[in-house]
Amino acid sequence: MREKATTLYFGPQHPGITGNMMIRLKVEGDTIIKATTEVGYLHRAFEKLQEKRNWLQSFTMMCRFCVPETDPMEELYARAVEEIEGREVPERAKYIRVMVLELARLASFMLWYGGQNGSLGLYTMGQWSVGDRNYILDLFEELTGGRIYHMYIWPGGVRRDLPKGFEGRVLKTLDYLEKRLDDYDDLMFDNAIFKKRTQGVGIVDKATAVEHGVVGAVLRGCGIKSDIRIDDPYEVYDKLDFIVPTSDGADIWSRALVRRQEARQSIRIIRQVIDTMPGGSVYNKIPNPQKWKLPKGDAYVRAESVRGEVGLYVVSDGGTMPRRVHLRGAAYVHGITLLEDVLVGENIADVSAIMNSLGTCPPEIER
Amino acid sequence: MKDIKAKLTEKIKASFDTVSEKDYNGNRLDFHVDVKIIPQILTFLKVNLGYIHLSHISCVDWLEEGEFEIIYILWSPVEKLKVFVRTRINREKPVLPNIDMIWRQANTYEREMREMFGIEIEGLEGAEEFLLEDWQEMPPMRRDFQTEEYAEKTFWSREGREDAIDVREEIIKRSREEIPDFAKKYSR
Amino acid sequence: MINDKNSQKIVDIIQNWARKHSIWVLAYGTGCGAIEIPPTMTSRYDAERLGVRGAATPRQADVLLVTGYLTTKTLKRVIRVYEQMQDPKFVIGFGSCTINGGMYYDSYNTIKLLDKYLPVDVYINGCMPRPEAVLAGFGKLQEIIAEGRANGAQKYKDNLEWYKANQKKIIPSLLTTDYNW
Amino acid sequence: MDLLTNILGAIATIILAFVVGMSYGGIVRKITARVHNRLGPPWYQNFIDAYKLFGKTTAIHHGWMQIMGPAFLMVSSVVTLMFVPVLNNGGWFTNLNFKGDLIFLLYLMVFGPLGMALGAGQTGNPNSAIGVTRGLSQMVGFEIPWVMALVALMIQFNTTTITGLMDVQQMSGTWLMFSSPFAFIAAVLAMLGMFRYSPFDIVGAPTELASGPVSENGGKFLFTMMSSGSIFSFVKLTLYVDLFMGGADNLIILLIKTFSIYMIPVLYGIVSPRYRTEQAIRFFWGWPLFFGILAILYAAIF
Amino acid sequence: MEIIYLIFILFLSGAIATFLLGKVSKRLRDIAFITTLVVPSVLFFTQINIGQTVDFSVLGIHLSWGITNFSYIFAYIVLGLGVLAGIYAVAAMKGKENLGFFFFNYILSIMAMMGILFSRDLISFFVFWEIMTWSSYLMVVFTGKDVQKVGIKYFIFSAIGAYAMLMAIVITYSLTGSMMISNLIFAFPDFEFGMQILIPVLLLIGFGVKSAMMPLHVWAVGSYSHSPMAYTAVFSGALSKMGIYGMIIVMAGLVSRIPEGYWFREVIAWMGAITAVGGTLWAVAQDDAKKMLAYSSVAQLGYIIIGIAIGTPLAMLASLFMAILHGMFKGTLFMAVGAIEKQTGTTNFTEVTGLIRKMPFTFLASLMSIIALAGIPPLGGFIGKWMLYESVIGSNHYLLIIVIFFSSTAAFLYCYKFLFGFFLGQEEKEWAHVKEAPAMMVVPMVILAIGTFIFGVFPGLILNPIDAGLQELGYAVTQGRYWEMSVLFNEWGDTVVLQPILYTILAVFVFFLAFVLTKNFKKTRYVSTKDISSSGEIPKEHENLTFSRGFFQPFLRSVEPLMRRKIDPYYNSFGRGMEAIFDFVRRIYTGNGQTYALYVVVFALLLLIFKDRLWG
Repeated sequence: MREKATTLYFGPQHPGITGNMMIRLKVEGDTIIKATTEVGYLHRAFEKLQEKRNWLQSFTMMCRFCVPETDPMEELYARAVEEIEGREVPERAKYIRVMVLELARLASFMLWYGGQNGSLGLYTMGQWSVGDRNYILDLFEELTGGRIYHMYIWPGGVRRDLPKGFEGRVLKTLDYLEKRLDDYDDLMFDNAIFKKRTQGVGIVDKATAVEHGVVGAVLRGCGIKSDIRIDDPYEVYDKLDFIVPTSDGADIWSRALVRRQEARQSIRIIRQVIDTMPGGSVYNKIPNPQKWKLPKGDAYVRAESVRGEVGLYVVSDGGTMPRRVHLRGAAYVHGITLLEDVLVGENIADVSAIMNSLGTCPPEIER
Repeated sequence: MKDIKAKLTEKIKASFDTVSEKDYNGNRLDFHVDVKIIPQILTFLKVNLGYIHLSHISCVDWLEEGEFEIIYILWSPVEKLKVFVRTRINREKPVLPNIDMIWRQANTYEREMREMFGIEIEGLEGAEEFLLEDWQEMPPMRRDFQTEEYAEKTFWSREGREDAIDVREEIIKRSREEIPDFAKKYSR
Repeated sequence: MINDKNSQKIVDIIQNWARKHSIWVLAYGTGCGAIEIPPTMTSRYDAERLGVRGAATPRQADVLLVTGYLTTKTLKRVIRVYEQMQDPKFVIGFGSCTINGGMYYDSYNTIKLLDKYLPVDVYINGCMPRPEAVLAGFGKLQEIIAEGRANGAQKYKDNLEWYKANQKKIIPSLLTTDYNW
Repeated sequence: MDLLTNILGAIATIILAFVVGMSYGGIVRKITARVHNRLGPPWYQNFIDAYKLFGKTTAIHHGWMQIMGPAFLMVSSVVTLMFVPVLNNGGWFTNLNFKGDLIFLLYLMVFGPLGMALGAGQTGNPNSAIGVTRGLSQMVGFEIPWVMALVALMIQFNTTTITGLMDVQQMSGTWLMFSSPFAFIAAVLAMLGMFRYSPFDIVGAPTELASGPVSENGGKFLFTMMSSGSIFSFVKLTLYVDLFMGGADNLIILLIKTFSIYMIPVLYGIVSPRYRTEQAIRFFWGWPLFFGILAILYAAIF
Repeated sequence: MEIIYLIFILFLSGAIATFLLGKVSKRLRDIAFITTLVVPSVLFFTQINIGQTVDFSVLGIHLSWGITNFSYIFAYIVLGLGVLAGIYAVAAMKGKENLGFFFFNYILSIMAMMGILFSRDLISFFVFWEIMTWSSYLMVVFTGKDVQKVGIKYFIFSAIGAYAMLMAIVITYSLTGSMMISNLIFAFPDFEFGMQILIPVLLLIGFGVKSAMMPLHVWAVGSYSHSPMAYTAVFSGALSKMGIYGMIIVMAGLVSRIPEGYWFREVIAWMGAITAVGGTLWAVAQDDAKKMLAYSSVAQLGYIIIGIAIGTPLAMLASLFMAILHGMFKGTLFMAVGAIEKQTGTTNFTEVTGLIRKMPFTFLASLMSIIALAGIPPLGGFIGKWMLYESVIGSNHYLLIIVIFFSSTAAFLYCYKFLFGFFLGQEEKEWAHVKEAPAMMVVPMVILAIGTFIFGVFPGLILNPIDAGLQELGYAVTQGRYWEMSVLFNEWGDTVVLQPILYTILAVFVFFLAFVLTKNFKKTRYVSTKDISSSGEIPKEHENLTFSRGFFQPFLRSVEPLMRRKIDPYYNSFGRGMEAIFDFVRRIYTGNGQTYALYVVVFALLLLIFKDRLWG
C-alpha cells in the first residue's frame, strides 16, 4: 500500500545537499513530518585500511577524513601517537600547529559562509568567500605543497619549518580577510531577508543539545559555553587569549552569529601565535617508519574543529600498525540523529540551511 | 585532579561491585566493568555525577583473545575529566545492551557497531543497513576479514603498477591490449 | 532537406562547437573531490567563462563529473543518474582514485577502475586535482568534443551488455532499467 | 496592411524579442559575474546554451502533456508579444497591438505558466509539483499590487488599453512613472516577483527543489522554455516601458529603457537570499499592496 | 392545445412513465427518460415563440404563463444542460438502486425550472419554485449518506427562503391586489419606502439561498457534493441559476427603479465579492473534488451576483454570459468528477492520481472547462470575466475590482489542483486498471467543453440573445448592442470576435507541432513516471511520489487570517437553541419520497387556504 505522505529524496544527487548523503523526507504540503538520513555513500573503510598500514602510512589517510577542514585530523593523529609513545613535541612546532589549525578553521569558515548563504539562495556570498578562501589555500600551498591535503602536522612536530617571510604573508592575508569579513557582514548579517529566513528555524535548544551530545558552534548557539580549546586545552591554546562566543537564540541565526565571531577570534589567535612564536627546531625525528613500533596502549584525544568536537581513539597493540583508529566527528552526532529530529516540522525550503548550520559533513560521518 | 578522580572512584565503587579502575596521567580515568551493568553505570555517571557528554563509543577486535572490547568515553564539563568505561564481550556471540535511551546519539554508534562488527544490540531501532548496501560477507571491521583479498576478488585493478620503468608508456600500452575486441574502434 | 553528408558535417561542426562552449555539469559530489569544485566555479578560476555551469538534475546535464572514489553504494546511484542523462553526455573521471583506486586500492567498498562501469571521456589525475587541473580537464573535454571524439555515450550504448555485466558483478541489486536510447 | 506584411512583421517581432531576451539573459549573467568578482561568460553564452539544448536528444517523455507544456508556454509568450505595442509609432512591429487591452493581456500572460505547470505535473516528479504550487501561490501574491497599479492607471486616464495609456504619455510629454508615482512603485515591486530573480526565485530553487518544475525537462523542452522565457521577459519589459516610461520611439531607446528597468530586479536579486513561499506572498501583501491602494486613492482623487 | 401545456404534460407524464417503466424494463426506462427530456426541448426550441402567453385561472386565481426574451436565455441553460446531463446520467447511474425515483425527480426538476421560466405570475412562480426545491432536496438525500446533516441544512435554508418569498408575495398581493410580476414591477416605485426595502430583501433572501450568496451559502457545499454527480451538474449549473434569474428580476425590475437602490446594490455587490473570495479560498483548501467544485460554484455565483448588483447594461451582459458559461463548464467538471468517481470509487485528490493516460477524453474536457473557469483566453470564461472587469471599472468600483481579481487569480490554484490531483502526477499501480468512462458519459462532457470554446471565440452567438433579453428587461437600446460598450468588442466589431487570438494561437501551435515532428524528436518515447530524477535514488515500491497532501499549504498559511472566520459555527450555535424545531423537522422527515410528495401537496393547499382566509 502506498504511504500517505509524499517522499522527497534530498540527495545524494541534489544541489542542496552538503556532500554525498541522503535524507528521505516525508512531507505534507511543505512541512516535513519525518526525516530519515541515509549515509554510506562515502564509506571508504579508512579505519579498516589503517589497520593494514604502518603508523606513518596511516597518517596520510587522516587528512582525507573530512575535506573542508583537514588539519585537525592530522593534529589529532599526531597527538594520539605522541601520547601513546610519550614523544615530546618542540615548543615551536606547537605554535606552528596552532597557526595551521586556525588557518584551517578560517578556511573552513569561509566555506561555511558560502554554503550557508548558498543554501538560502544568496550565491554572491559564496562566490566572494570561496574566492577569498583561495588566499588561505595559497598560504597552505606555500607551507605544505598542497591546497587541500597538507599532511603537515605529523607525529613529533610538523614536517618543515615556516618558509622565510611566511609570517608576514600570513598577516597580510589576515588583514585582507578581516576587511572582507566586514563586507560579508554587510551582505549577510545586515540583510533583512537573511534574518527572516534564519530566525526561529532549526531550533536546537539546551535540552535537545544535552540529549544528543551536541558540540561546537551548535552548542554555543544555544547558550552553553563549551570549547575543547578551553575545556580540555591542547597544544598551546591555554597560553592564548581568546573569547568563546555564545548566543541564546538556538536557531540558525544565532549559530551564524557565533561562527561570525569565531572567525574573527581565529584571526586574533593567529596574530597572537605569530607574535609569541618561539624559535627552535620543529620536529623530533621519528625512527624508520617501516620498523617504527609503538608501545601497547590507547589514547583518546579531542580537538575543536569548525563543526565542533572531533575525537580520535587510537589503540596500539605494540606492533608496527595501529590496532584500531576510530574517529568521532562532530557531524557524526549532528548529521544523523540530531538532523532527523530537528528537521521534523520544518519547511522543505530550510533543509539545506539547517544542514549547513549543523555542520553536516558526510565524509566525516562515513569515514 | 587527583582528588576528583579519587572521589569519583569512591562513588562508583560504592554503587557497583565488579568495577576496577585504572588511572592515567592527565584528565583520564578508566573503569573496567562487566557488560551487564553498562546501562546502569552510564546512567549513574550521567544523572548522578554530571558526566553528561558521551564523547565516543568505540569497539576493538582482540582476535587473539577472542573478545571485543567496547569503550564508552564520557566527559564532564564541570570536572573536566574523561572517563573511559571499558567492557569485554565474547567474540563468538557478541551481545551488548542498548544505551540509546540515555544518549540519543548512541544509536548511531550502535548501528555502526552492529553492522561493522556484527555485535547484536538488544532492542536497537533503526535500519539494518547503515553504511553498507547489499553486503554479503562477514562484518568488515572484524580482524579476520581480509579487505585486500576481497578487493582483488571483486574489483579490477589497473595493470602497469608493479614496475616503475615508464609507467605512463606502460599503462597506455597495456590498457590498449586489455580493451575488449569490440571496443577497439573507440580507443584512441 | 539537409540529408547529404557534407551539410550534415557542417551541422555537426556547429553543434560540436556549441556543445564545447556550453558544458553543464551535474551537481553530484560523489567523493571528496567535490571540495575543489566550488573554487573552480568561483572568482579566481571562474569556469563559467568557458561555458561550464552547474545543472541541478540529470535531464539537463551534459557532463557527469565523478569527483573522486566511488563506493559501491554511490556507483549504483551514479549509474542511474548517468542513464537518466540525455545524449550527448560525457563523463569526467576526477582524481587518482577513479583511475586506479588511488590510496583506496585495497578497500572493500570502493571501485578501482571507473571505466569498467561507465565510459569515461576524460580523466583528471591528482589527489586532489587542483582547480587548474580541473580546468585543463574541461579544456581537454572541449578539445575532444570539437574533434567529435567524445563518443563515450555511444560506446556505452554499443557495449551495454559488457558494462551491465560489470556493474552487476558488484551491485547485485542493480535494477535493470529499460535503458535503450 | 496586407496579410504578408502582417506575417512578416510578426516574425520580425518574434525574432527581435528572442534575440533581445536572450542577450539580456547573457548580459545579466555577465553582470552577476562581475559582482561576484568574476569574468563571467560572454554575453552570447545563452545563445550557445540554447543551441546546444536544441541539439540534444530528447529521448524520453512522460506523456503528451509534458510535450504540450512548453508549447503552451511558447504560445503564451508569442501571443502576448503580438498584443504588446513594441514601439510608439508601430510600423513593422505593430502586429495586433492596436487591439491591446490590459486585462486581456493579464489573463493571456497566465496561459503559459498554467500550461507549463500542467507539463511539469505530468512528469510525476514531486519536486515539480511543489515548485508549481509555489509558483502559483507567489503569482497570487504579486498579481494583486500589479493589478492595483494597472487599475489605478485605468482610472486615472479613463482607458483600459495600452495604446490609450501610451497616447496619454505622448500627449502630455510626462511619463506615467512621474504622473502616477505610487502606481509605478507598486508595479515595480510586483515586477520583482514577476521576473523571479532572488529573493523570489522560489519556484525552481535549486538548493530546495532541484530546479523544481523543469527538473524533468532537458534538451528541446528546456530549449523551448528558455527561449519562450526570453521572449516573455522582453514582453514584460516592453509592457513596463509602454505603461510607465512613455514607450519608445525607436529600437535603441527601447533597448535602453528596457535594460534600465530590467536592472532593478537583477541588482536586487544579486544581494538577496531567497524568501520562503509564505514570506514572499506576505511581502507582496505588505508594502506593494499599500502603494497599490495609495495609487488607487491618488487616481480616484485626482 | 397550447404547446406550453403540451410541454408540461409531456414532462409530467414522461416522469411518471419513466418511474413506472423502471419496474418493467431498465432499457425502456432509460429510453423513456431521454425521450422525456429531448422531446419537450425540441418542442420548446421549435414551437414556442417569444412573447407567447397563456392565461388561465385555477381556484379563482389568475395565472399567466409565457416565455420572454429574458427567460429564453435561461431556457438554454436548463434544457441544454438538462438534456446532456440526462444522457450522462443514464450511463453514470447505471446499476444504482432506486433509479426510477432518481429519473422521476430529475425530470421534475427540469420541469419545475422550465415552469419558473414560464411563470408570469408570482403564484405559479412560487409553486414551481417549491417543486424545484423539493425535487432537488430528494436528490440531495438520494444517496442516503450524511443525510441528517446535509439534508437538514438544505431543508432549513430552503424553507427560510421559501417563507421569505411567500411573505413577499403576500405583501405584494395586499399592496397591488394582483399576482402578476409585471404589475409588481410597474407599481413598485410608488410603494412606501419601508416596503420598497422589505420586498426586495425578502425576495433576495429567497433567491440568495438558491444562488448560494454569502451568508446563505452554508447548505450549498454539502448538498452539491452529496447529490449524485449527474444531478449536481444540473444542480450547480442550472438550478442555482434560477436564483440568479430571480435576482436579476429583483435588481433590474425593482431595486434599480428607486433612488435608494444605489446603496442596496452596493451591499449586494460586496456580498457577492465576499462570496467570491470566500468560496475561492475555501475551494483552494479542499481535498475532495466535489467539495472543491461546490465551493468553486459558490465563488462563481459570487461573480455573477456582483455583475447583477452593479447593474449597468454591460455588467448584466457579463453576468448572464457568465451564468451560461458557468452552467457549461461547471456542468462538465461535475460530470468529470462523476466519471472519475464511477471509475475509481473516490473523488479525493490525495488518493486518485495519474489518470491522464487512462481517461484522456475526460482530461481533455476537464482541461478546457478549467481553462474556461480560470478565465484564460481564448475560452469562454474570459469574455464574461473581462466584461465584468470593464463594467466594474466603468462604474467606479475600484476596490471591488481588486477583490474580484484576487479571487479570480486565487482560482488558478484550485484549477491546477483539480487537473493535477486527478490526471497528472505519478501513475500509481492501484489505478492501473482504470479505463475511460463509457461513451455516453464522455460525449456530453466533450460537447459542453467544445461549446465553451466556441462561445469563447464567437461570443456573439449567445451575446445576441442576451442582448435581446436585456432590452426587454428595461434597458433601453442606446447604441445597438450593449457589449459594444466594451473596448475589445468596440474595436473588433462584429459577432465573430477574438479570432485574431485564435489564429495566432493556432499558428504557434502548428509551428510547434512541426518542431516536435523533427527527425530527432520522433525517436522520443514514453517512460513511466517512476523513471524520474529522484536525486539518483531508486524509489521504493511503497513510497509515495505523488505530491497531493497539503497542496497549497504555504498559500493557505498566508491567507489564514481571512479564513479563520467560518460562518457555520454561528448557524450551529443558533441551531442549538432551536433544537426543538430541528426535532420537529426530523420527525416530518422520514426518508421516504412519498411523505414529501404528500407534504408538498399539503403545503400548496395550506397556501391556498392561507390566501383565502386572509384576502379572500
